[in-house]
Amino acid sequence: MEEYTVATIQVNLISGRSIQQGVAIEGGKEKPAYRTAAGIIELDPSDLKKLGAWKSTNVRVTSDYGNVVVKAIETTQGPHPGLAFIPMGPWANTIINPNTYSTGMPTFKGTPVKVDVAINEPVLLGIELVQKSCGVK
Amino acid sequence: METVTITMKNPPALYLEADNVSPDAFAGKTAAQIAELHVYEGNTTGTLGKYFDVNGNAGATAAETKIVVKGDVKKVKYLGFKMSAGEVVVEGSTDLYAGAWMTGGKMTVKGNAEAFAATAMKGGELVIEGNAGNYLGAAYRGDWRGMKGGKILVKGNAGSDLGMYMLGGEIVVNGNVDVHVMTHAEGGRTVIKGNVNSKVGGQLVEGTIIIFGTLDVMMPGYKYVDDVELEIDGAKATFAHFIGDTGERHKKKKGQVIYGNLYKKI
Amino acid sequence: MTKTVTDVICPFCGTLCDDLEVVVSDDGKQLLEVYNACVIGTEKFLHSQSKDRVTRPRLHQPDGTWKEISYDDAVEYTAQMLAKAKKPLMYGWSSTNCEAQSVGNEIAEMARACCDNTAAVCHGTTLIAVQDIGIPSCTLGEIKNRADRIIFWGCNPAHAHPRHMSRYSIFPRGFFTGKGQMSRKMVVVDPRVTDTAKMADVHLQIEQGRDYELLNALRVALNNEWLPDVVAGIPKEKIREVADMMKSGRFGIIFFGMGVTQSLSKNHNIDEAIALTKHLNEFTKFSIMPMRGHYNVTGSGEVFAWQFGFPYSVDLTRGFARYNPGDTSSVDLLIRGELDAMFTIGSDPGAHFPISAVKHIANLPSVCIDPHLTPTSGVSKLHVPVAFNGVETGGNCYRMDNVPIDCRKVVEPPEGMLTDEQFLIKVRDRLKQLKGAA
Amino acid sequence: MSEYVIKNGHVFDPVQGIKGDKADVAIKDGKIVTNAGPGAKVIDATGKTVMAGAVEIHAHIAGPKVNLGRIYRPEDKLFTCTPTRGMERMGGGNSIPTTFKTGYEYAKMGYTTAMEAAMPPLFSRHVHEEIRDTPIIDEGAFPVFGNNWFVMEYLKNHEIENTAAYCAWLLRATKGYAIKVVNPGGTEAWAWGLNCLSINDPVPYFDITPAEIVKGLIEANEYLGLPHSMHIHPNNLGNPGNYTTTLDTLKLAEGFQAKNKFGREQVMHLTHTQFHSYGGTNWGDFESKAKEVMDYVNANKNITVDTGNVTLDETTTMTADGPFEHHLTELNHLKWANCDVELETCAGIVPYIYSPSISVCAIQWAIGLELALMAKDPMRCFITTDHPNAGPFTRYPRVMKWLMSAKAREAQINAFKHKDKVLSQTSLGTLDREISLYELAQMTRAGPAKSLGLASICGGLKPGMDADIAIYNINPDMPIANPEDIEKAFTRAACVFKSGVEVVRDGEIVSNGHKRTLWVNAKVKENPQVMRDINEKFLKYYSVTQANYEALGHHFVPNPYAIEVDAVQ
Repeated sequence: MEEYTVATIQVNLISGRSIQQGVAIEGGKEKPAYRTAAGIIELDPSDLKKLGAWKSTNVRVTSDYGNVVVKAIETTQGPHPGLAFIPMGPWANTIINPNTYSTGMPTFKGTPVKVDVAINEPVLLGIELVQKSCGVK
Repeated sequence: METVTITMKNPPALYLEADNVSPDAFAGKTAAQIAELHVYEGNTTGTLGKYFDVNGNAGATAAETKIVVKGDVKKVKYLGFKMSAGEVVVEGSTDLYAGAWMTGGKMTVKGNAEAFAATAMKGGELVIEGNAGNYLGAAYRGDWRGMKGGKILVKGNAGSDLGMYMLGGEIVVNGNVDVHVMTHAEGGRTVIKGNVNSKVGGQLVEGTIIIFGTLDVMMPGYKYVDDVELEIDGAKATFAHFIGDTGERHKKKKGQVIYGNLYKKI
Repeated sequence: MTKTVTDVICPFCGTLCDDLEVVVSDDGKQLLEVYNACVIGTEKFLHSQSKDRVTRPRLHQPDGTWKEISYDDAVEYTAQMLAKAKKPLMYGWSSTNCEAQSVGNEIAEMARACCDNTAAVCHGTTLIAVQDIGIPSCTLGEIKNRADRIIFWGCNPAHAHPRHMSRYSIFPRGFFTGKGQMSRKMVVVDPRVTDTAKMADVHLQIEQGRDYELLNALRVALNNEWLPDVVAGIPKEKIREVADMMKSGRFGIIFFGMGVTQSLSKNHNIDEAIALTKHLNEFTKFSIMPMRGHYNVTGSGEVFAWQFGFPYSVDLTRGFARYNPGDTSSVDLLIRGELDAMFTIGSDPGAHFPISAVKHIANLPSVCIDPHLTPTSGVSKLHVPVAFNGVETGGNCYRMDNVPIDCRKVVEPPEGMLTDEQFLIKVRDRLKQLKGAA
Repeated sequence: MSEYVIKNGHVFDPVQGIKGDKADVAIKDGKIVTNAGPGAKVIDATGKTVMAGAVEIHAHIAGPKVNLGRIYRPEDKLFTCTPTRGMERMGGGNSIPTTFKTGYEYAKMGYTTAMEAAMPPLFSRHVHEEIRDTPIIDEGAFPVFGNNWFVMEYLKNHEIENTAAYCAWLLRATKGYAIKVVNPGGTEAWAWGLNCLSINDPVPYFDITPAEIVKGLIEANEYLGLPHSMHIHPNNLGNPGNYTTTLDTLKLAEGFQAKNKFGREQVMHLTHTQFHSYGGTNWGDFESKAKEVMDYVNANKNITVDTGNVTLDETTTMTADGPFEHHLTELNHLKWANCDVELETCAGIVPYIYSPSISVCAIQWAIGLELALMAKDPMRCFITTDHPNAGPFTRYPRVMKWLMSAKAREAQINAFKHKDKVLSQTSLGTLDREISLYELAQMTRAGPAKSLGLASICGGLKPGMDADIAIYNINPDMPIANPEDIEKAFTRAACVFKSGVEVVRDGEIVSNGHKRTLWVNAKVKENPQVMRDINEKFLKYYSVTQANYEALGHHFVPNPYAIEVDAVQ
């Protein structure tokens, strides 16, 4: 197995739509397919390298507002070094900046986050994640 | 000047709208009558007396009435709403719309004031000894007629969208300011003694912004002209003088284009 | 034997495609095939047929299980909750028809509630900008027939509005655009090299969060004024080139999305984009249009506006309508702890609000009306499944350009299921009794 | 349905020529009857004025641009919103009231029928949803035709029959009432940022002139024999010196005769004439040409007009005249909204403040009043504010005060900052005419009803007509001491009936009535070519399918009143 050093990287997080996320929410948010589509973080190859993570390893993404485990994948809409993308949904919304600047609109795009490899931690299902965060069974 | 002191005794479960807490609404009333004035918690209507102890009678007119607000009013909105004269002193922190639509008199908030303080202010004076929230001295949504006159002093920091659509008057912030200052303004002056984030003076038609601290990103619509010596509140200093927003429309006076002015301390 | 329903409207995104063909079983109970829709639209129609679908209201039990109850019990629970609440929020409305929205407004008026739609986390900041500076726009057919300059700013139709480019904006051959794509120049502004950006003549890979500066720089360029060497990561030469490209067209359009409405500056980004559009009308003809998300979020804004005067974030608690995002907007109301009940319909704040806001929903008496299982239903006390609007019931909807289109019913809902409107009418009538009694 | 008899009121009814004599008006089954039965409820109107319900011939009260106005002007609602009260839903807004407030305010002033003056066909569902939510008053809507691709292509070759067949199809598809023309050709030109400022400016690409469009639509209108005439907002609105364009436009009606079974006599209705009666070459030498325009109108029976009175308020301008609104925002720099509509039309919106301290606004105010005061035939000149363009319709009582009282006009003139300009640039100061109650009934009831082809249904108190009746606290036997009393009386009627239902009592809403949507169902003989053309345009150029365009189900028009027209001959 090839040597690699695990590091923490700092990136600027944005969230937004992807067609896979769109299909998954219509397919059912209780299904694993939703997690596969939106429980991910798209990173630039250079950032993946810095992180020292293989494609499709689980990572913990942490911001001032919370942290969440998602699967790190190589971006299909890059290059965008220093920028990370989590499709809109509960995973992104666990860590984005809720500040509305009194406009009603949270800051879904542009949250500084740090990413750590978390190979052994599970990515929760969408509904499961929200219920857990809210202390609801 | 008669003084009415209201003290929070039963804090609301939700938030309280106290737009009747103004010298204008109190004027000519006894403590008992003032206690009967309406306040609103969600969709329920109550009396001021249900939530506050009321002591002292008001003066005959707003100008002769001073209101002192004691106790925890962090969840009370609209204190000093539409006041035209007299005085309001809030001893702690308060919520949204402190002194909103005020046209005269003096309001002092010894703690912090949340967003929309002095919305569409026309005159008088608002002093916030703590921090101010977003949209301080800004216009109401959709209105191109923002702060027209009066003076606002913030001893702490202020939030974003300060002085949006400002037409006149002055805002002074001793601390730092977040993004967006005097957007769309067509007059008035803002002095920032501390630092300010980006987006300053965007779409500014006319007006003056003076910055003592740092400004992280200057709008591309601001063009350096020269260095000038300015005296602000007795303090002399040299400032880099910019004009803008050069992307925006501007009036002409005697063939001369009138730009907005931004001064940044060197 | 099967039959084909034509001119079907797709109830997914604001593109509101109205040319779908759906094959249904002869008894009209089963939906078999969907033609002309994008993958998302197709999935929406087909998922309505899933066997594991919840078809009766369910009460959330403390142990996490759900207790099935009748629609009448669900009506009673909902009406009682709204009757008792001092400051309920009735949120969502974007995935249901205008008829249901109208009944909802009657309920909100009686309950003196706050009402809001998904613009709150989508194009609400666009509405604020429109209120500050206006909006020169047009219908999508105008783009198809005339537009030769297409700018996608902070939006990614290839993913979010899959048929937009083929139906309206890039490929169609219109009356004055006979060469289709060949007669158009396409500019994309996005911090990522999106699948939309890959198709563009020019892609400005902007520094995230600096849209306001770049839009301002384009206006500075239009005025032939001095520019810094680089703005938002884009060299000034490129900025002047794009400004000239915009000016030189006969009919231009800026489409924008969440990239600007949800990034720092929010409403100001749109404000400056609209100012740029207005500015361009001094040189040529230019329009601007928000890429609205939910298929009927626009309709919700329209109904709110003609009935209450404001397009979203309306506060009726004082008995009359008030509006001021920051005070009356859902996310602020939740995070500030201003509410004592939550009513959700036709949307999923549990998935699309910041978690700090969702935690408040979980702590309130709450009802969630949604055909799907969602994070919102997962944290609500009562979940009321209903028929799929646009699939199992029709009703009016508004496209992203405000064009009204009457949705079609293509199949019957499962036995005994109510539509949004039917359920809301029962709640309204019960609430009337409760308020009358009070 | 209950019976009523309104006793001892002073009745003003141009339809029967009753000029204030004491008379009883009886109501049965929603209609006016000669005698009510013994059980009839008696309404004592002693010392009061009784008229038919008023008819609004031109206002922008429902549809996409009206609602965009609401959406983008929260400040128009600030501190104006009213709570639910008995029958009344919440309301709000000054210049662009919500639908509920719109219905209530009209009813409280004694208006019972109103026409939405510009319906973009593609948005007809929206217009009808708002009409449905506007209580009490009967409403119709005018689809716009003056920049429609079909119309321009047919009229380029003077194909009147095809134009008529298309108009009939569109009226049916949109549940429309009449043929409306706004800035003919100019709005299509605006799609390229251009305009047509005279009736002879060619329309880009379409190779036709505004004059040809106007004449052709007059012919198509009379070919069909529609209840209303071609209803026009001409080219060159709002510009100094535009009265020549207006006269050129009016002259296009020469030689045309009204052909219809509704008793309508005009072939052209010129709307908001105030905006089209300007002299001068710029805002400096801006002056009134009301006399020139009204001299022509007075001399030509085949024309009716409405005034478009400026009310000196902050308001919201909105029109299908897209290029004008762009021109306006360049002048006042206030927020501009615009929407170009594929193949059909456009709309623009800009807030505007008619300030008494600005001479141009004061002159505009005077011109509107001059027009009405110079009208020789009150049956052909109607009072409007082109709501909300020259002012909100809620100001009608104030306009009536100015028209009925020279004293009130003088007071306003003296209050202007530029009184001298008003006196030098207009002739208002020399006009001492005071509109009588009978003339007012002509200008706001019988006249507009006749012009709309509704003379047998509303606008009068003749037995057999709908029982739309307004009772006002005005005693014609008493001299009016204070002009303000006129405004007060017309602001809140003492009592209003709509189709025999008492909807207003002492100025308060007591019933939401059961409003109707008026539309015109014109039958023409099969026209395969036109249907082919329609089919082709939808396949190639529209962004919706023809089937979805034509779908306008019962839920949009729950209570329709179709006026049948047979042009199959």
